[in-house]
Amino acid sequence: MDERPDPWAEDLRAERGRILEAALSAAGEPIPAARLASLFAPEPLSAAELSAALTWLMESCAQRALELVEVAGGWRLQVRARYAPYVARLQPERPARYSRAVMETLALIAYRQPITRGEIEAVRGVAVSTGILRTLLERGWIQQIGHLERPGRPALYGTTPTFLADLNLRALADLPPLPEASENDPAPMPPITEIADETVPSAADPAR
Amino acid sequence: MDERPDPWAEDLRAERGRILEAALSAAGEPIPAARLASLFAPEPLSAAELSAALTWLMESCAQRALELVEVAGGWRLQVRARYAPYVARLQPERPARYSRAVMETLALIAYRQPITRGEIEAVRGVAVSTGILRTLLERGWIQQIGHLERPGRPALYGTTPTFLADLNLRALADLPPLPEASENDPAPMPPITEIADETVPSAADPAR
Amino acid sequence: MIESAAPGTAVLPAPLVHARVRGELLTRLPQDLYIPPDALEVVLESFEGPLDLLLYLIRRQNLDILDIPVAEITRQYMGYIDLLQSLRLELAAEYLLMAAWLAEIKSRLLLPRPPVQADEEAEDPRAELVRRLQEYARIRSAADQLDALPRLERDLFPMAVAVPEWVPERPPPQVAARDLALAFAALIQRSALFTHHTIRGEVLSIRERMSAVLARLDGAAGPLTLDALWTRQEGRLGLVVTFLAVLELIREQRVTAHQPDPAAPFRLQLAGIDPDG
Repeated sequence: MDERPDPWAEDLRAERGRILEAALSAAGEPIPAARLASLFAPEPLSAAELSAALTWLMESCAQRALELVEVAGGWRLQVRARYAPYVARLQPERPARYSRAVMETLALIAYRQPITRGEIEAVRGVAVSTGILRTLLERGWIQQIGHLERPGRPALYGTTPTFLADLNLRALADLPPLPEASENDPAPMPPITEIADETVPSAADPAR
Repeated sequence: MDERPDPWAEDLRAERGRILEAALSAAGEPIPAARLASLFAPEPLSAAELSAALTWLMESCAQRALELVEVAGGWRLQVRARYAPYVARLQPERPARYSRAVMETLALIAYRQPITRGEIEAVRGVAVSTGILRTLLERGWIQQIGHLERPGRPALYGTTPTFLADLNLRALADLPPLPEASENDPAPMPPITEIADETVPSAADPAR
Repeated sequence: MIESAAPGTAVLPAPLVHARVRGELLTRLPQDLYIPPDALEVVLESFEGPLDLLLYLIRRQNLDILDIPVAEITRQYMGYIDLLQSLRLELAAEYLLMAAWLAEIKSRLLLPRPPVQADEEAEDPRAELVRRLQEYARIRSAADQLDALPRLERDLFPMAVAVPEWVPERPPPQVAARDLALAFAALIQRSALFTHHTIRGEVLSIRERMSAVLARLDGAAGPLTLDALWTRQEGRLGLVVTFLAVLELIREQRVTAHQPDPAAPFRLQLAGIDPDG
């Protein structure tokens, strides 16, 4: 047989490829091969013709940011993984907000460090979930800075230099001063030596 | 100056074009040029660089079923009209068809905005049902753009950028010109012409 | 959609000053006005009101909007209205208003006209109707034009390609130092309600230094002396703060101090670590 490509057949293949491209571009989800073939009503494409058209489309994607892949539900045109970060940039999600629990925990660690989980719980009156601490640890804002020599050896938490940098502070001393003691707490500033007088309910210290 | 294309510059332009392609392919809606430029953080593209990258993308669409168009709200990558029927075949639902009442109301709002419901009714000679306005509001094609300082403070309606983008237009000035008053009447103008001229109030100028 | 009459066959306009029904036009009117009642309902639904109906009546006879044979059009219009009223009363109000208007125009055209001054334009009673019909006709065509424009989701389809491994770059929450102070203040207020535990403001530098010392000791290969925990640039205050912090830590049993021999400086390390290990 003649091996030269038939220009008419080549045009036909390209046009079919473009039709597949149009359908896959707008679909946004995988399309089964049978459905793609049936686009060419009234005469659906044969398996070989569909395959040839898909190959054309795949090749035409070579220099593009898109790729044609076969996934569970059929064929899908998708952005190459390499370009996904740019797409992500397009839709900056609204910055999340930390829950009150996270903010209070962070405030306690910032102002009262080093502090154990049990101490945080004693002040907040509720258990501190592991998720809260993990959130702050993963953010790089708090760190374990040792253990308390008590039964269970609870971890002590403090803030990190990252925390200071992210909050635009040079030192912890730059944190805003706490409000004056409220009427509930008319006691004057205690001398430093009283710090340790705090009741640290060791029983409340779950070993994390 | 050297006229030979710089291969490195050409690669850069193509890569930028692909980044735009990725973003526009996934967005499904027009993206303003400034937003496209800002994808290239931390150094956004200059206007000239963006234009070069968009041109690359436009050229790369030449052999494809897609086209890059500029509409109200920015740039959009879309299926060429020629291939739209194939996409429509994939869609299980027929697109909404709008009644003449809806289209006439839309035409009045498009060409005569800002316009009140009462003014629409005066031209059409019938009451404008709430359903008609709701249809257009929900499609995102019209919006309230204020109130007329008259008793009852009737709402003023205008079209939205979405309306223009959905009709492949960049600005109101791209709307087809309002048909001539006597388009169906090839007869020479009788003495009533002066009155006919009044039917073209300056408010009809869509170039606003 | 009502088919408009093909243009190009409009009658020649007659001088408008003739305030009479022109018989020659009447003879050319088609006689197919009667529509069976069941069909009427369907037909009426195609009309967008009295102007639309009038426009239809005018166009299907290739008449010029500018030269309406009011008497004949009114007669036809009334024919529709009669049928309309018998079927769909609630629709009738606007149609009736138009009927009254047409009747008024007709009667004014039939009245003898006062002689016209030479420099005065004769006002045609149809002028306002013509103006409104033209206005409506324009908007109708504009609506058709709009409908013919390519439209998203009907003729245009935007790209909506999937993005794999979609990892949204979610910016982490922003926290200002003030937020922390507020959170702490709120905590103080709240804690007063449920606990005997008292929270007080403290001198930060000591607490901060305690953290720093612990971190330092934690990272150190072995025990450290007090000298290693402060720098000269911090001055005496720095030394005092460091010293107080170490005392605090020792008291809280978070740090142990160990003196290998009486003259040697204290060696500090985290509590729980074997000093000899």
